[in-house]
Amino acid sequence: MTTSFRLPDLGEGVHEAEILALPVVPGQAVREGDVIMEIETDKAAVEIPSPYTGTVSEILVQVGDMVVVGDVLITFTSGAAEEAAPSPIQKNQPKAEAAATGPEPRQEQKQKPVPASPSTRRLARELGVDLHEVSPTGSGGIVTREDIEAYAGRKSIPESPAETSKTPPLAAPTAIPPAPDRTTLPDFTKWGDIERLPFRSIRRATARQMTSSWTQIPHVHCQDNVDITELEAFRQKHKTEIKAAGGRLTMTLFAMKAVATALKNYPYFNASLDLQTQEIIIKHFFHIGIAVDTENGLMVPVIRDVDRKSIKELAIELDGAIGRVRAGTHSREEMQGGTFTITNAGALGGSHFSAIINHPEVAILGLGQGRMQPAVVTDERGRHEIVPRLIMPIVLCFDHRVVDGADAIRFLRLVIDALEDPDELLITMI
Amino acid sequence: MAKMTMVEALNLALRQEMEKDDSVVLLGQDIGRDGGVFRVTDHLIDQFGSERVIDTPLAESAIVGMSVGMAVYGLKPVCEIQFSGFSYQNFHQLENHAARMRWRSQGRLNVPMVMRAPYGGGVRALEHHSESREAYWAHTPGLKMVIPSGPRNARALLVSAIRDPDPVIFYEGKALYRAFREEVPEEEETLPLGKGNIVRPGDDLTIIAYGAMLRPVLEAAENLQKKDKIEAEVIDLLTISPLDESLMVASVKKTGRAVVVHEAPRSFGPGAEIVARLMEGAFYYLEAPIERVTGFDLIIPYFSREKSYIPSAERIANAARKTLKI
Amino acid sequence: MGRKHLAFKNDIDYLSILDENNKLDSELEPDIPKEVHLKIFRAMLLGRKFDERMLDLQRQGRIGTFPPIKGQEAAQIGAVALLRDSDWLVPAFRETAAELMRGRSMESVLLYYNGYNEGTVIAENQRDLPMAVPVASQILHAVGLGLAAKYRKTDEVVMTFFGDGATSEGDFHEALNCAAVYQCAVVFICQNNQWAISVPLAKQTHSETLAQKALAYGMPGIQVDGNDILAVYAATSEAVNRARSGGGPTFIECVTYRIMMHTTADDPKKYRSQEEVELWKLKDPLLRYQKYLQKKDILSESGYTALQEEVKQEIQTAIDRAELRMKELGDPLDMFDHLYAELPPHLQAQKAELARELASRVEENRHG
Amino acid sequence: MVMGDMEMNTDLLVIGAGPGGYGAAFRAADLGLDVVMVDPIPRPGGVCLHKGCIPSKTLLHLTELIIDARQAKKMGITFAEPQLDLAAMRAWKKQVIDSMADGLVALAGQRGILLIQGLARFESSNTVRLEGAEFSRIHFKHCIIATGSRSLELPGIPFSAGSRIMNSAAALTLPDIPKRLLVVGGGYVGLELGSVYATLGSEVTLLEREKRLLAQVDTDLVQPLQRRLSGLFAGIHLGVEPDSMLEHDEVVDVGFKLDGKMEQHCFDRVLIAIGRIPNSDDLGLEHTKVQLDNRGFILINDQLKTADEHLFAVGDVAGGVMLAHKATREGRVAAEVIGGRNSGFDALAIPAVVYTDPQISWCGLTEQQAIADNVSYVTQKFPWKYSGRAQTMGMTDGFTKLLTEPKTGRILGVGITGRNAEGLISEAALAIEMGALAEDLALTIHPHPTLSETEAEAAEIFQGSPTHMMPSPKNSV
Repeated sequence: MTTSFRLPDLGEGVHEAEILALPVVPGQAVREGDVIMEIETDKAAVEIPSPYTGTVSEILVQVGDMVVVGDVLITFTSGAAEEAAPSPIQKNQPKAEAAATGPEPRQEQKQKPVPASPSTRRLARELGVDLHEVSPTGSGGIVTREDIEAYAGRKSIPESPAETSKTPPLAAPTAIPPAPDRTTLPDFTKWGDIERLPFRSIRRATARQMTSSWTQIPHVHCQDNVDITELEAFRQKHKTEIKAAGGRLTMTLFAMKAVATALKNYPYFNASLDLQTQEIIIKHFFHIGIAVDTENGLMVPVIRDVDRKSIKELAIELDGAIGRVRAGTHSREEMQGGTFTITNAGALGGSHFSAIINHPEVAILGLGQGRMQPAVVTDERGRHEIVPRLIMPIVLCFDHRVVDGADAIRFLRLVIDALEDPDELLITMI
Repeated sequence: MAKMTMVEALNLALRQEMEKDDSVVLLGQDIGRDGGVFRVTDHLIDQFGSERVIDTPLAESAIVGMSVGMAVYGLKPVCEIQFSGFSYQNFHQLENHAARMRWRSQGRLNVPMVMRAPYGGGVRALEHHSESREAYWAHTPGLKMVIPSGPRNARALLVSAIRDPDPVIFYEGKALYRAFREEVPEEEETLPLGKGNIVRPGDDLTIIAYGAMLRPVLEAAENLQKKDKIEAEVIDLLTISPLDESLMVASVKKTGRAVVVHEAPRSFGPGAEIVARLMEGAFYYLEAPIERVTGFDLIIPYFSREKSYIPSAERIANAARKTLKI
Repeated sequence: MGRKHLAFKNDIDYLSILDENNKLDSELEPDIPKEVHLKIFRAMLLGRKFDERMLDLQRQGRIGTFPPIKGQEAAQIGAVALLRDSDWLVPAFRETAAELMRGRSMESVLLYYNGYNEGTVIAENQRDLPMAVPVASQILHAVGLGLAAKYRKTDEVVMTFFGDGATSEGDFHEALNCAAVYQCAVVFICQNNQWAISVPLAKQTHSETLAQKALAYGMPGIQVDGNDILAVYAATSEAVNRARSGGGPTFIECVTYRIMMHTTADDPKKYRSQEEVELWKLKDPLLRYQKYLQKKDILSESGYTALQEEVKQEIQTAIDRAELRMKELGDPLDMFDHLYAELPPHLQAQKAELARELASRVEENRHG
Repeated sequence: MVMGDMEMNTDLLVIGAGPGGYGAAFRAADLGLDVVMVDPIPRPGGVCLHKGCIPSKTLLHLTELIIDARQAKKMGITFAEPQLDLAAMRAWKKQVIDSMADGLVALAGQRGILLIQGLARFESSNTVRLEGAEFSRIHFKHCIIATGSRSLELPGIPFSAGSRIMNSAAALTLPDIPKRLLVVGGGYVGLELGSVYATLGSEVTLLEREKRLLAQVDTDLVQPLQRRLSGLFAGIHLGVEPDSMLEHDEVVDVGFKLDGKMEQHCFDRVLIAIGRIPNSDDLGLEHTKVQLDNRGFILINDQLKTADEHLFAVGDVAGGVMLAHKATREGRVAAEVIGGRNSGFDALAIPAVVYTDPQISWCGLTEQQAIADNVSYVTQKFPWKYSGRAQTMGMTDGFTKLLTEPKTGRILGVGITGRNAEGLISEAALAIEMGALAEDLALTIHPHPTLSETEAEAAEIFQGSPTHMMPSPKNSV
């Protein structure tokens, strides 16, 4: 019999992908685990291993296609009865329905029935558990309710279609309906040559993410300046040894540490808002995303447990991450799980700007370029004088639904103090 | 609550009103033994006898003319014209008398009658059986024009119509008679005449319709939501005259766009009045010209072609898209 | 098989008791109490005098167009005289005399012909319908009333008037047919005054009589000399008694004549000869009745003069009151009243619109 | 309707109001679906209630009384020969049917299900056209086809009302008690109705083309019944089928070969009970994507879904064993699937009962099936002559048989022959569905004296030590 391979649910709200490569051809025999295609999702490029052993009978997609979870990509001729995608997704996909053929014969004669009570069998069916896979604990090899539940617990099971259809995935970007585009664009060719490029994958993901964030979250921006004269001196002093260790000592690193400390003091900045349950989710881990500009567009690798790592460790880890995202060799996982994001426009020469929160996070910190500026300094005797200092613009954008301005100021103050006084920073780091 | 077709719901309304009030009498062709050609009065003669469920000679003018007399006497006649296509033979009785008695007698006499008639196409009926001419009655001062869109509101509106002190023309969409069933409570339910309903809230545009057109309109609204992410607000007028102007205007002020749908021919049809009211009430809020999706200015064709004449969900959805393009 | 004459349970009679030469058929003479005679005569006289006076008023431009009734007094009063207060009268538009006898005020008549809605108001105690202009349409209302009265199990009788022209209308047919089918208590009084505006009876129908149409509906029908008050009275009392006792409807054709024009806006000379009119003037119902009463010593010479004076006065007071009333009436905004039990929003808006316009008019007048 | 077509829209249309149909309709309504059910018979119940199971069991109950009364003679009580009042018997049967049918009408009404009398034919995968109903057309989101089956005719001999050649439905109307009745077909219908008429006084001859009765039942289970019937029937001819059949006003002439030579026999009536065929031919299924097998059964998967995604089929028309209780379950499963539940038909044991005297019932695996599929099994047989209860009733020629898995003793199938086998089989069905072991059955205390003990004792045989018979040395422990 033929089996269709559908784009599996890759989790994390990923619902579509672009086909990057198709190393197999119709008629080709593949073994389970062989790479049959390479796809790029919103989050990363992934290689897809074949779930079956069999022969490729038909390839229904081409390189460059955008495909949606549940779409049939390749069909195999094999003995495999099971379909790749769990049934709920097929249900939501008209294409899948179309692909489905006539009724298969009744199961009865297929395999020897597994001993289990009718109610147990019903439970198994609803949890999508194949009784043959479950190891029985009942007398004389009878499968019990508990066996099913245990098995289901191990392998995370999609809910039955009845439930899934009820609860729309609010967190998923798709949940935000883009306002109907009522503006028809003029014909630009009237004024000169144009080029039409596909609006897809990372570009599109960014667009969707930003739209949802901007339309959903009431943003508030706190601008300020940081006197990083001392910190810069400190950086110059230590950057060679860090370089030796295989990292780059950047302002971003100091900001990460300062932010980690601030997040500990103000946990509401390390949170997410769950509108469905009407709850604020406070995260007890501090994974900070760093906005990286790549040729494919904006990418945000996440550095885990910033609070528990030394500047040096972070420097090395961050440098590696940046290298991977620019090369496109990063994994999906390292792009996930951030609790706060830092974006540093300084390197590119940007100064004052505002940033959009990386939903579902609740705040983002932006750093501008440090420039020598005249500053008024007051000495201990209270005398003022104007001296050149290295001043860095800094901006904190936060979700006013979750935190208030006062806290934001305090949060920002904490960060600024840390950055203005390296010793302070070093102390809080410990 | 029991599930009922519109036919059963109307029957329930008549039965309960007759039980409550002995001044309610029915008259019309074939409404007795036969229970009406659509069975709306089925079995009422068994319960109330031929003095209250009166089979009349084949004479539309007599049915309405006698109703006027009975109403003046103090009864509440509910007469059935077998098909609205034949109600032109009693036009003058409504226009010259039913609509004017209260006014001519300066309130001394009134005509609390209801004229029920099936209207509209979509059931592959023969000619003269599929017209939608509600505009005639809506255009006649002194009459009220009511058109329900489903079993439950049909029942509630008929009860209100019977109790209304003025003559009410009550059109029943043939296509709705048995089209679907709804929970209709046994206990009494009424709906105020002259008040419409928002049956589906939305922000992108307002679709105004009534009677049998509600079904294609709601289907269109679904498709607009699914395919175009367009949220259409749907207004079910329920009463064509007097119009629920404030409801329509408020909605269009909110959405800025409107599509008006009816089965009746376009020119001088209810849509013309509805659009005019919207221009008067919401002109400065409009973001696009108002669209009308209606029957064409033709005699409704014999049934092999009627599907193309009657507004379809697709035509309605396209009109909606058109208003949103601007 | 074969062919045979079909007999119907009803035949069509012609009834005349007091002919134009005042010959009396005492066999058939109805026994009418003195006071009733006087009541009837007074009503006929009032009808005649009021009609004449209205014509003057119209000529003076003090009222608008109206349809005179002159010559049809007996055909109307002879019939309504038999109604009780609990009975119903459903008139057409040329039954002013009958309406007055039923209690309609002369003011209301004057108001109506002066273009005031108040002119179709029915008095609280009165069970009549306002006059109906669309020919024959009112006949069905009478049947409806009869059907209702039957459902309520009362002995009320409904009497409806219409002209010879109305018998060509569909509603006439539908009404008589339904009344017969339901056997309700309706008396149909046809004022056969020979002319429907310019169309003579001969062009209205090819039947020898209008009364015979009753046969087709299976109801009794009779043709009477409509200018013979005794004949109209006798035939109607028979019909009313039949109806009241559950015997069903009757159709009475009163053969009379429209001495005057259709309405004051019409010129009969255009379509009928003066000779014909003169011929009918000789059959005048009022004069005939007056002689009869005098011969029976019910009405004395002096009594007649007094009565004339009384009636004249009554009319004058009515006219004065009407003209006074008209000064009070006439707020245009009243036109919005009584269309519906409750004025719907769009009409409230329109009423306000008119109010504003009127206000501004007043302004203009003040300034210029 | 005088003018035009009345159309109706519904979530679920159920065609056929038999046990499959109303099972589906009721379940669907309980799941909140808008349901319309169409059937040519005014009240629900289908063949089962109106001309099948229920009327036949009503008659079989009466004949059982007669049999017991006769049986009582050797126990010391003698009844007079029964007086038959056919009219009264028909009335009794009608009253039973009416009360059940009215009950179903009420249940449908309370669930808001619309019952329409009429014939439905598909116009497309979403619409049917109705014949003889107030509605002309129904549009549906899903449809469950539960049109059941009808009696198979002998080639060239169509059934007609009032004919002396009857199908089971006609025979159940009890037109008269024919002196000589020929029953063609040794399936359960032929045997049940044959017994009824034989007990009521007909001289019954039975022809079965197979070499044995009740072909699908294990031979050992049939033996006791066959012994009994050979006494009750005038003749049972196996491997014989009618070659000619000619109906006259008073009689039917039938020709068939007995041991090679053609014979002509004369009967007052003939009952044809040679099987049933699915009602799938006149449904307009050609306008849908539904696929049929070569015998006309609708192809479905274990969710009762046909090849057409909108259409489901349950009961006889969908093949499998043609039994009411199987149809009902299928109907409920189909309704649940349509209602969005992840349901499926996975019954291991569909019990079957032959209501003859003695009765035969079985469920799960049969021996002949086990052999066919070469499933390894062992049997435990407990003869009823060892059952106290059977003794008290004088019903000792019967037995209870278990088929068990050799190693574990898991119960795979059960067969019972004897009085009240109908009541005993349910415990067996439960045991199989629960995946119970012979031990479970043996350790479950059964009341004494009852026939149910025979199941426990059969299970004890597997344990190697039955109480009321001697263990056979080989599997004693």
